[in-house]
Amino acid sequence: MAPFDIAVIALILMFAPVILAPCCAGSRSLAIHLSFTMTAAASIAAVIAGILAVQHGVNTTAIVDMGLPDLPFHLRLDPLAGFFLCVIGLLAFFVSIYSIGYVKGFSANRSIVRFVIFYSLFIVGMFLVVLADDAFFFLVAWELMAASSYFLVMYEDEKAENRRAAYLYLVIAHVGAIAILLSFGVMAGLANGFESFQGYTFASMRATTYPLGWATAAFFLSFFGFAAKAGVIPLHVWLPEAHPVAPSNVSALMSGVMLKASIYGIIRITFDFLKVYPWWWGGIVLSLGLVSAVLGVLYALMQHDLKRLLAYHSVENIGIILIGLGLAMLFTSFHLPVLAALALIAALYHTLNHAMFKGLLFMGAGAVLHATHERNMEEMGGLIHKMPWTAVFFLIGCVSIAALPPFNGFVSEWLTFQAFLLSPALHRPILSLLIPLGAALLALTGALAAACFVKAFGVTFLGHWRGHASIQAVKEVDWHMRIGMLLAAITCFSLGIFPTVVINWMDILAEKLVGGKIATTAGKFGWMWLTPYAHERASYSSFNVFIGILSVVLVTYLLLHAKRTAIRRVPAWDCGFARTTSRMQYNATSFSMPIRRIFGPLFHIREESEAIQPVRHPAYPEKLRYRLRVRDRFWTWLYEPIGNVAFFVARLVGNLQQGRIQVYLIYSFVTIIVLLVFLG
Amino acid sequence: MILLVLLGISLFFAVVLAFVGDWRYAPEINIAGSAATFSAGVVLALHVYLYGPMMVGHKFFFVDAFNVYLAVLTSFVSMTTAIFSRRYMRVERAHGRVGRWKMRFYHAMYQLFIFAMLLALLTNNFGVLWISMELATLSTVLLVSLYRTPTAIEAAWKYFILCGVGIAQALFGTVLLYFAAERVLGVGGEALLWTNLSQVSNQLEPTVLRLAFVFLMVGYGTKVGLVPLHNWLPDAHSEGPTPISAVLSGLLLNVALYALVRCKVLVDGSTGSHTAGRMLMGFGLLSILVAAFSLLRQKDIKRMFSYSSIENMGVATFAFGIGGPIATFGALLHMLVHSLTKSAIFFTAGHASQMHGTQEMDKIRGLISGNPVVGWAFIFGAIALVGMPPFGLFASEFLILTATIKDAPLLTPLLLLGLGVAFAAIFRKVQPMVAGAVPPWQTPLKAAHVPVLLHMALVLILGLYMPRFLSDWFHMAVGILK
Amino acid sequence: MTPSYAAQINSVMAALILLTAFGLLIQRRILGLLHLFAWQGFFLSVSTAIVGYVTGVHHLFISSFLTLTLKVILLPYILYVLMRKLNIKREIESLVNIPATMLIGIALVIFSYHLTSPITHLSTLVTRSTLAVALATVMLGLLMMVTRSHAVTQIIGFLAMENGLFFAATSATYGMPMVVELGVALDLLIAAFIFGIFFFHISTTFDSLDVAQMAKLKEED
Amino acid sequence: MIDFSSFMTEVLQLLILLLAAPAFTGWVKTVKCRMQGRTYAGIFQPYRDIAKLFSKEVILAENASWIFRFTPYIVFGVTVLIGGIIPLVSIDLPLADTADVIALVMLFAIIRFFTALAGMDIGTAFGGMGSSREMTISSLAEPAMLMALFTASLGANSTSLTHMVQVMAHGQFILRPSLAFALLSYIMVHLTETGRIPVDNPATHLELTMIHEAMILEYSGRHLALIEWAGMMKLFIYSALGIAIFCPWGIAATDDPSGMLLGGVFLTCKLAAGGVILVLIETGLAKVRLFRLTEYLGSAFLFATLGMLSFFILE
Repeated sequence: MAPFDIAVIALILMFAPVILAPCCAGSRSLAIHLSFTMTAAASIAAVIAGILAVQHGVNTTAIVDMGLPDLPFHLRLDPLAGFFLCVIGLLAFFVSIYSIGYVKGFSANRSIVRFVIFYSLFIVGMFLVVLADDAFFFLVAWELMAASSYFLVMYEDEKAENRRAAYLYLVIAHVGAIAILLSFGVMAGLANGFESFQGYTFASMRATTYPLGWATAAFFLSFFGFAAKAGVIPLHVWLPEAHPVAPSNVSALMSGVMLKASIYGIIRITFDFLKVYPWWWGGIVLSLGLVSAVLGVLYALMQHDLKRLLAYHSVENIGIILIGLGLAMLFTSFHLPVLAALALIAALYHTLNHAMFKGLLFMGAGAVLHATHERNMEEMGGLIHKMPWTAVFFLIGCVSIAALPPFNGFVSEWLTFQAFLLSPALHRPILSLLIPLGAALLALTGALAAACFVKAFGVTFLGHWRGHASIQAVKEVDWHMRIGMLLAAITCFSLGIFPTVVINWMDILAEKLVGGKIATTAGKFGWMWLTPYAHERASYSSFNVFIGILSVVLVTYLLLHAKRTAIRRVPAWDCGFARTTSRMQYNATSFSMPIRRIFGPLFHIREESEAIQPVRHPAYPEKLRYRLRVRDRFWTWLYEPIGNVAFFVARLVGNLQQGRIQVYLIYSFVTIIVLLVFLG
Repeated sequence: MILLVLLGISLFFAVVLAFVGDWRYAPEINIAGSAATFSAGVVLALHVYLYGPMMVGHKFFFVDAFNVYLAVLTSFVSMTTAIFSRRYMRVERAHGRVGRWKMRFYHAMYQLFIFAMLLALLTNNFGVLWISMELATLSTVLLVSLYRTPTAIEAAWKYFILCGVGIAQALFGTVLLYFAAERVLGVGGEALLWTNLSQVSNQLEPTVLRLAFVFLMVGYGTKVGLVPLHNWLPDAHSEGPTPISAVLSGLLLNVALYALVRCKVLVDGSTGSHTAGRMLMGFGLLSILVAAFSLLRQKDIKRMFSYSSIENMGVATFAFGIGGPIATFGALLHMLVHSLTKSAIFFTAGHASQMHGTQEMDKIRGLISGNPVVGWAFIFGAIALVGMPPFGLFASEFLILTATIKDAPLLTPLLLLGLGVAFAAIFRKVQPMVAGAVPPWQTPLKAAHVPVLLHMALVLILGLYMPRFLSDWFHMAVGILK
Repeated sequence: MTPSYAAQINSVMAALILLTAFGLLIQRRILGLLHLFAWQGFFLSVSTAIVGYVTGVHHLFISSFLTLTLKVILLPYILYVLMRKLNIKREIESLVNIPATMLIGIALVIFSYHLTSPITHLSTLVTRSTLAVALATVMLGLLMMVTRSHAVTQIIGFLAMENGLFFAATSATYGMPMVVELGVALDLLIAAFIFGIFFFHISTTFDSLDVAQMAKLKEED
Repeated sequence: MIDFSSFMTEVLQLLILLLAAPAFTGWVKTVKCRMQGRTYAGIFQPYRDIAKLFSKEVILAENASWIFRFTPYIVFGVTVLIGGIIPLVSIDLPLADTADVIALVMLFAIIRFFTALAGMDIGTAFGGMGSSREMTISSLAEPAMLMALFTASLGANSTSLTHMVQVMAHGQFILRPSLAFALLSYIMVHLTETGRIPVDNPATHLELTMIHEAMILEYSGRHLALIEWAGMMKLFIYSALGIAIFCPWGIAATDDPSGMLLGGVFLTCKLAAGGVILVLIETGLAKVRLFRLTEYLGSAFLFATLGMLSFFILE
């Protein structure tokens, strides 16, 4: 069966719950099981379709006779689409399994049908975005994705913060969508057959060569639109608002794959339609990526809401992906296809990895939320004893996102580093000077990310329980959710261990888009060695790393446990300090305090502490109240001014309508006179 | 023949209802009348679709693709509105806001209004076009002030005076047009017929037509509600009974725009330049921006959506101004879907305000929990209205925007700004109304679901699967307006 | 009577119409306004009749008759009755002081002359020179509506504009086609009834016909 | 497939690492005591410490999770693996290609990551403080470190360690100003990473001077032994890595015994010298306040960057 047919099956299966769920609305559990089983099946189908499409480099097109009569819906499955189809499907599969358990936990007065419908529509939208092959259909799919995710964010609509977040999200997304629309307009206008609606098809956009000015307009319009959706700083503010309040399985999808849809869009337009461009485009993309990466992780460090923290990390990782894309664009504009291929592969690989581990982390956070009904890390701690499975999976997620070998996050970041280090090949001294600094920033990002996830895992799962509610109520989540997380964890691990296999698989993308392949198997022993550029340039074998560590650990363990040795459990020593309570632990805020001090100027910090009881001695107050508020600077820099200006203008415009009919008559009078003067 | 029937029905029912309009089955009669009109309209449309344009009654009526689709739309929306007004006016009557005489008057005028609009659409004569436009205004003036509240009377008075003055300008323009036409086509009724004028438009005296268009623009522009001639519109559309707001926003604006476009074609044909088009673009853009920003500070639900009518009419006007097949196609589609969506929105808004006993948006809450159909229809209507797929307005705005960036790229930032602000403004208000828990002051209500759902379904279909014959129509119309 | 005479008489009528238009602009007393308005209508109908007589366009007689009945007799009478019924106060202050209004009016006349001169050159009709006056009358009517904040004066201004339009039709094209003339007259009639009703509503709701107090509906705060 | 001799080289190298590391630590301590005019326990004291710890029983805090018990093994394992990658006496190592310098840095990150987690596991104030500070410092140290390594790698334009050694030691000799800068910043980072600057002092358990120590405060018995041993190896490895990158002369290109013997001799001398330099700098530099750290590591980063600039400008 051809990949495209499988993809179609996936679409149909994915859409089915929209109709079926209302039918079995009577039985809650039936609705849940049926719908999510179907979505899971659909996702698997999508994964298969995607894998095959990339494997065989298929290029199937189809036309659905819908939409405008002269502009029917064009679909196309090519390797790029296939790759993203695979990414989306993979995570959607895990999340669907997970959702069976998670959705059961919703309070009984919530409509399951409503959730299921928008959930399916959301994934269908994402599938269609990558499959669409004309501007109109693309935008329909794009906005379908946006709108349905909006309703999912709004799902618990009685909470004001959800409504606010959803509103912010939809506005930014829609403004972005209009920008994308305009960029398509530019390209369609230059493509031939505009008058006959044919210019709107991607085929004719692909066939056109664009003058530089228009190309620039198209690129930056679309980049703005996609960046708004991807949460690139400074357009990121909706992201940390919307992702935490959405149901966790949805946030997993939004953060894991919806953001990737915009990466897809950028790649599609840049490498597929425009093809040729000056180097400074890449420069801009690269620097935006760096800014997002560093600021994203720094803001993440300041959060104590687990899901908010993860959301800011999505900003960071999108930044890393953009770094790869920017480098790829730079190399392309200097006609270095192989290096461009390296950078592009790095970006795509990170796209895949981020989908996996961010999905995993959000599922883990969801599990914690499910068990403790709490998002605030300051109220958690010691969960590893209550939720061992979740702890393991979450730890794997942390290790992956912190880019530690041998897990997958490291591979893509390492590739990005390699791409950075190859920048001296650019025949621009200034570039080869500046770009390694970017590498340093990337290193900073990585290290901060590690810090952040030590904090996330340590505060949430380790130490003592900080919450006010009793920890006895906390239970490990059910097996659906565990399986969902387990699969994601396994994927993270295997993507880390067998990068060469994956890269061989997706090398065709680079070949099609930037016209270069990276010889990944130049190493001595084939798949074991990842040698992106040349064997003596750099090499990495995560397999060896894993085996090496494993063997040493085993050997030492066996040696040390040769004879039975007892372990005595005692209260913690803690330098002999007695009576340590759980409030004395380091918590999220105190953990990030040094970094807050060091990077202070980047945040909008309000910190106040007061002694709120009669103090005997100023040095030893009975009780202190400490308040800390760390805000995103971009609110005050960008968004509040925009809002104020808008309302100011609105007030001015309001003066037009000031109630007195004479004035209105004067308007029309003056209008006539003016028109007559100018045209009469 | 069928055409005369089409016109006759509504006139006839107007007379009938003038006598029995307060009878308890009057609403059903009203529905029946509009339904009959609608079916006649469909037949006429089929006729045109099969046999092409036609002229009836000594060239007095002329039907082509452009006006027939508007005629069908008008009769359709008037039918659904009649269905809606059955439930709505019953509640109003129960609240004692309208009495027997008012019901009579309401029903009679409703049909008369439809008659006026159909006449305006179908006539071939610019003079008659003017007359019926004036008639449409006059027939609705007193409906706006139906509730006799001070604000209602104020709104009606402004509507009356401003539109009267405007339309007077249009008459002067028509005189000038006649003056120019006479010198080509000779004295007599022939000289004001669109069919003749459109053929000789290139021989008409440019200076005169340019002057004429200024007056026509101001005249009909006032009725389209183009900034800065729009001031009557928010008042009139928000103070009248909701069915009237629906047809005013959904239909009358279209008819006025139709008149304007016909004139524009003549003028540009004669001057051979793009003067009139540019004028339309200017007015359209101004309307979009002003309306968008005015939306931000609305408190009254119907007032807000009247402003959005100004905005959407601005979009359509702008698109007609651009010209060219894509933009014109988009504009025609936009007129269609906007009137469907906007009337649907007004239906739901009307029910919402009845449920809460107020039009203040801050008091309207928890619609989805209160009345799911109304709530969902409302939010989806809003989504459609702000131009999000998969609804029809997205298709039209898509075409219009892409055409804009091709033909007038420098205006796109302004357009982007306008649409963005409008989106943010409308959603800012709509979202809290649908979401959340049911407030204590909300009262349950037997809502008229059929019209709302019908309209939303149509808008959805037009966005996802536009039928071939419709696009053929549009292409024909585009050919006419070239 | 030869066309030249007719043209002269017509010009005289035009002059009188313009005069009455200015009269309406400056007249304070409503009764005076009514008389002036009636006179304007009368001159209009006379000029229409003459043009009809000279050029032999016979439906102009009908339109002249319509003007006579409607604008000279019916509308002034209705307004008069309403005035009596609603005992409207005699004097109405203008928002702009009279001299300024006059100046603006003059400017408008010049402007409309400037506008119509290219057209009148094209025209071959005996009445062509009066088109400027027609346009001026329209403008003046509008100006009157702007400067007076009273329902009745606004209506009168509106009707004056209508006069201007009829005059324009006559002078530019020997009148519009018959059906149009009739239709316009019909609309005018309906309008008359509507503003009649309105006067009642307004005066009962606001207990005066001063429209300045109808300014509740507005955006600014 | 790996031939036997290079496999033997690998084994030999691991043995050197495991056995010589404590001696090196002892040597550093001895020199340090000398500097500070204290009496010293001889360079073999570390062996005794480790042996003692191994023989002691393990005492665990009640709420210690598996992470706490698992960490020592991870730390030890990763350290040994790193030791197997960097060339000590010969570059003909089968494992050498397993990781280039960037990967090495990240491997060190694993150790740090798990140590920090272990620090937070018990839920004491000290542990958390240690982890927090450790992660902060390292997040600033890592960019500097990578910059230094980049600069060094530019010459060989390769990040693979063996290849870098090959180019420098066995290619023709070029004097590189960039390397001087890189070396300087490398040493500064080295001092921070091995817990000597800014406030850390491996010798004491004072709250103010604990970072690394604070995290492993609760360890005992063999767990502590493994961690200590790994720490010693870390010191050894950092020095050896510095040597391999900045003055690799003497490291054998092949695995013939004579060359390796020579390499061994070279290594010993270089390490001895390196230890002295290390102590000189450590005792020379005053401890700085934690938040002065930015200046310290900032300047390290600056030197590395200068090195890179000078590479592009001068070379």
